[in-house]
Amino acid sequence: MIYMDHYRTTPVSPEVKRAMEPFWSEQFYLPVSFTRMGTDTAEVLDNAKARVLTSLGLSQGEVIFTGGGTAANNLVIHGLMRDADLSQSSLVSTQIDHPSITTPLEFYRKKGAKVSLLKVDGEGLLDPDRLKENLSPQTRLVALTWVNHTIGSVQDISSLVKMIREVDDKIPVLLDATMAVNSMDIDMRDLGVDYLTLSAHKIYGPKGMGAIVAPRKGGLKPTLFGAVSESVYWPGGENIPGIVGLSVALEQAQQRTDKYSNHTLTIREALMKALEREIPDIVLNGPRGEKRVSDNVNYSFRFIEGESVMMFLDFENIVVATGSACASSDLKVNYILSAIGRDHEMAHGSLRITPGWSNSLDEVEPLVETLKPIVERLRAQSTIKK
Amino acid sequence: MQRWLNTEIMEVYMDHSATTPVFPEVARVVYELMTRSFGNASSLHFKGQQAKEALDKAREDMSLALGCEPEELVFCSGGTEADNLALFGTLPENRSRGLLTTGIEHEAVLETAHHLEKEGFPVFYAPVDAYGQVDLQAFEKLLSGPVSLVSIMMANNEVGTIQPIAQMAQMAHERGILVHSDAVQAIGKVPINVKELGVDLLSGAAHKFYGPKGVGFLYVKRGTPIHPVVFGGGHERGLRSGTENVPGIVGMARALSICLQHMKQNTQRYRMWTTRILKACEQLGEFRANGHPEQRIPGTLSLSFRDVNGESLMEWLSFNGIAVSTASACQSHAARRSISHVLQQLGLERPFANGTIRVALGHDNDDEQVQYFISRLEEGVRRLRSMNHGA
Amino acid sequence: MAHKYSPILLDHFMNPRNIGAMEDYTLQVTGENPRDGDYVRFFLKVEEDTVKDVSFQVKGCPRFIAASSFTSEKIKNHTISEILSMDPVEIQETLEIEEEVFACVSLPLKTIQKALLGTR
Amino acid sequence: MAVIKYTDKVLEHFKNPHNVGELENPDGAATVGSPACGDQVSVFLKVENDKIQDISFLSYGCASNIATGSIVTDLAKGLPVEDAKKLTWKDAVDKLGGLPPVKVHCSVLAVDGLRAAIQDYESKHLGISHERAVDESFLLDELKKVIHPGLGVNIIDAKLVKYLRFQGEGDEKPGLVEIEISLEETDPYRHNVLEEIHEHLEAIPQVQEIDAKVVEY
Repeated sequence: MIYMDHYRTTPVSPEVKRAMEPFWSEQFYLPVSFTRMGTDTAEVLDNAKARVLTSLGLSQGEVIFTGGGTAANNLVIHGLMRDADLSQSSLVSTQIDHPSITTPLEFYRKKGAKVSLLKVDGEGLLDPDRLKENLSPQTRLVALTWVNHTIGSVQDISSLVKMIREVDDKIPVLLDATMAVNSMDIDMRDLGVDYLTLSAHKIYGPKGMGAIVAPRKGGLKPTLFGAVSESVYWPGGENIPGIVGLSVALEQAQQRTDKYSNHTLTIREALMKALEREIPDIVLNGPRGEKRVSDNVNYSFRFIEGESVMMFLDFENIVVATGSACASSDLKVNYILSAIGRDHEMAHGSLRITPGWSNSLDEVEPLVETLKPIVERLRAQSTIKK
Repeated sequence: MQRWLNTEIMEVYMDHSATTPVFPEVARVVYELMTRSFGNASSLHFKGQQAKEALDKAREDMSLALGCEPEELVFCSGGTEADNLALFGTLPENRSRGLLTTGIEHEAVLETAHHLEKEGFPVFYAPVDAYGQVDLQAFEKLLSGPVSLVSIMMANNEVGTIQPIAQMAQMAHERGILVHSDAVQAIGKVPINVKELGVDLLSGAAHKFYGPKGVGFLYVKRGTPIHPVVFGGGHERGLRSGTENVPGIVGMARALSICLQHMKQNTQRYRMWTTRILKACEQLGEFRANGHPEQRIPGTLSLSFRDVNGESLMEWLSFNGIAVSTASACQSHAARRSISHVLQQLGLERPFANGTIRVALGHDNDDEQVQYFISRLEEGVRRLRSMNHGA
Repeated sequence: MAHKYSPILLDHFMNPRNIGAMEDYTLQVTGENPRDGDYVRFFLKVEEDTVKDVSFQVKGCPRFIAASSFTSEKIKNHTISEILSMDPVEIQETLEIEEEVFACVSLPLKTIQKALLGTR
Repeated sequence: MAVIKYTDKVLEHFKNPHNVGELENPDGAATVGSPACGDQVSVFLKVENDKIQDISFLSYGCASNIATGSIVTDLAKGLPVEDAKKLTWKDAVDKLGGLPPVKVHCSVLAVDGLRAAIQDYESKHLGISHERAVDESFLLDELKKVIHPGLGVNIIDAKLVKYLRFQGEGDEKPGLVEIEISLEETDPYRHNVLEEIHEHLEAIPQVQEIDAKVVEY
C-alpha cells in the first residue's frame, strides 16, 4: 500500500496514541475544583496548554482548544465580528483560502459586510501591494492560509504581516497554519499574527480537535455558550484525550520540522522529475522550489478526468487525491485550480499527491510506473485528443 | 492523615452525570480507527471508503437506536455545540419571535438564552414545581406569546427530573412552534424514541454515556428549517462543516448500543441501590431528596442535609475515595454562586440547599461500593453536624 | 483554574483543633457568612488579658472550617493586643487559599477581633 | 455526504469497458456533454438493414461515465435501431446494479449520446430531419436530462422547475428562455444544477439568452 494523501488526513502517531491512552477510562474526570481527580485533570490541561505555547515559541498567551480546525477559524471570525457594525466592516482574504475561512466570510458578505477575496498569481501567491490596496480603517480582519491545501503554495507571511503592520498595527490577522505545522518551524514571536489556527488530524494527532493560539489574551468575543470550565470560548466538558493528543502531536511536529521537510522534499523532487520524464502533457499546479511546501505535489493531466485515475490507482492500493468535480462533495470544480487560471478540463484532470512520514523514496518509481499506463489507457479512450 | 480512619479507602466514582469512563470496547474501536484505517470520510479512495463505511454504519446504528433516519443526525463536537446549533440555527433572523425554555436548563441552553436576550430576542422561562417539572398550564399560556422555538431538557442534570416532553411537543406543534430537547442526561439511561417524543431537535453528548469525549450529535427532523453556525467544507449536509471525527462518532455509536443492552439491568440495580441510600439518609434525619420520586433518571440522587455544608460533605467523601459532586458551593469558581440556580428554582430552603450533594450511580458501580458509600456518608454527615451543634 | 486544597488545609479540615462547645467560657461570639449561611461560634476563656483556652463550633466549607481551626490554634495563649494585631492574610497564605476568591477565610479571625475589641 | 459507493458491476465495466474506441467511417456519430462539466461521451454506430451491427464509444469523465458508456453500447449492440431508441438511462442503471444519485446524470449522458448518434445516422442515411420546433415542450425534454445530484431524479419530474417560458418568433425577445427553479440556499448542488441547465440549453442554437432565477417556494 502506498498512502500519499496526508493532506486529507494522517494516522495518529504511536507517541500521541500513548499520550492519550490514560484519559479514556482511567483519568477520565473533568477539571473540577477541590477534587483530587478534577485538579489532576486541570494540571493535565495546563501542561497541554504550556506545551502548545512553547512549541510555537511563546512563553505566555491564549490557547483555545476547539472541536476541529474548521471550528477554530469560525470561532475567530465570529468572535471578531460578533458586535461589529457590519456595514462599516471590511474582511479581507484570498480566493484560494481554505473553505473554513472563505465560507464564514461569505456569510458576513450576505449580512452586509464588505468582503474582498483577493486574486492570487498563477502560482497561488498573494502580492503584498494588492493586499495593501485593500486595507482600510474599516478592515476588521485579514485572514490568510499559510500553506495552500491543494497546490502547496507558501505565502510570504512575514512580509505580508510587516506590510499590514505598517498600514495599521491594530488590524487583527488570522493565520491558518494547518498545512504548515509539519514542515515549517513556527515562532509566533516573530510571526506577528494575532490568531494562529491548526487542526490535529493533519499533524498525526486525533480527529475532532483544533486550536487557536494567540500571543495576547482577549480580543475575541465568545460566540459559543454553555458551562464555562477551562475556556470561556469553548465551554462544556473538555475533550481531555483530544487536547493531550493535539498538544503532543504539535510538540512532536515542531521538534522535527527539518527532518520532516528534508524527508518529504526528497520524495517530492524525485516524484516531480519522474512524472515530468515519464508522462507527457502534464502541468504542475502551484510553484516550484522554495515557494512550494516540501510535502505537496499537484499536476493536471491533460485530456483525462481525475476521479477515474484515482479509482485505477485505488485498485493498486495507491491512495492520492483529485481536484475533479466528480469526486467533490458538491460537484463543484476545484475553486483553487480555477483561481490560478486552470480551465475546468485541467482542474478535472488534476491529482494531488502528498507524502508524509510513512512514505519513502523507493515508493516513487512504483507509483509512477503504475500511473503511466493508467493515463495512457484513459487518454486512448478519451473524447478529447491532443 | 490516615491515622483516625479505621477502614481501608476504596476508590468509588459516583459522578456519572458529570462524565463517564469510556467502555473498554469503545476505547479499542476508537484506537483501531485512529491508527489504522484512518482514512478521511470525505475522501473517495478505499482508505476513505473504510472510514466512510464506518461512519455510515455508526450513523445507521445511532439512528436505529434513537428511532430516526440516518440523514436526520448531525454529528458535532458535543452537547454544548449541539444546543448552540439548535437555538442559533432555528431562531428567526428578524428577532420577531424567540425562545420558550425553563430556569433549570443546563448552561449550554441557559447561557445561550441569556445571549439571545442581549441580542434582542424575546425569551420566556416556564415555571417549574418543587420537583422541577414544568407547570403545563403556565407553559401553555406562554406558548401564545412570540415564540418560535421551545427548548426544554429531557432530564435535569442536577436533580434528574424527567420532563413531560411529548405533551409539551404536542402543545407546541399545535401552534407551529419547533421543539428542541437537550437529552444529554437521558440518553443511554432511559429509552428514547424521537418520533414518539415528537421533538424536531434533540441533542446528545457521548462522554455522558461511556463514549469518547469531544463528540456529540443534534437530531434534526427532516424538513426542519435550520441554518448552520459553523461554515466551511459543507460536511453533514452543510449543517456542521469540518472533517468528521470518525473514530469519535463510531465510538459514540458503539457506546450507545452497549448502554441499550445493559439499560434494563442497570435500571434495576440503580433502583435497588437508590432505595438503600434513601433509607440510610432518612435515618440521618433533617434530610430532603430533591427531584421527582418516580419520573427521575434512575441512579441520580440529589441529597440535601440540614446543618451540613455540601462542599465539606463532598470533600469528606472525596478524601475517602468517593467522587460525587455538589450543587452548593462557590466551588465552581466561575459562577461563584452559593447555591445552584436549579435548587433555587425548586424553592428548597437555604439550610437544606447549602447541604446538597449529587450522587450519580453508573455502570461500573457495585454493591460493595454502594455499601462503602453509605457508611462514609453516614459518618460524614454525623461528623459535620457534630462540629456545629455538638450532637 | 481548578483550585486545589493544600495538605495543611486538608489536615485542619479532617482534624479540626479545639472543636466543640465549652462549659466555662468567659466570652462567646458568632460570625456568619450571609451569602451561604455558614457560621462559626467561638468560646473563649480570657484571663489576665490573655486567651487561655478556645474552642469552636462551625458549619461551612472546608476552607472555612480549616480557617476556624487554624485561627483557634493561633490565638491560644496570646494577649488580646497581640490577637488584635494579627492579620488574616497570614492565615490565608499559610493555608494557601487565594483570598480574593474565598473572602470567608478571614471571617473567623475578624469575628474574634471584633469581640475582643468590644471587651476593651 | 456525496461520497461515491460503486457496485461491483460498475467497477467491472470501468476496469474493462466494452466497445471502447472509434469506428472507421461510422454510419452515425455524435458527441454530447463537455469536458468543462467533467463529462463527455462520443458514440459511433454502424447500421445494417436497420440493425446496429457495430457500436463504440469514447469518454472523458469519471468511473460511472465510462461504465455507463460501456453498458449502453452493450445493450444497444445488435438491436434494431427502433428498439435502441427506446433504451432509457434507467435500463443502464438497473443493468449496473444501481448508481448513487450523484452519478445518475452520467447514465443520462450515455443514453443521450446513443440517441444523438442514431439521429445523426437517420438524418444522413434516411433523410429524416430531426428539426424539431424549439418550443416549451422541446425545452422540457432537454431539461429532463438535468438530474438533481442529491435526488437522482431529473429537475422536471422532481417538480423543481416552477416556471418556464420560451420567446419564439413574434415575441418581444425571441430566443430568450426564462426559468424559475426552486433550490434551497443550503442545497450543496444548487450551483451544479444551474450549470447543467446552462450547458444543456446553450447547446440549442435557437436559444439566445437564458434567464434562470432561483426561487425558494
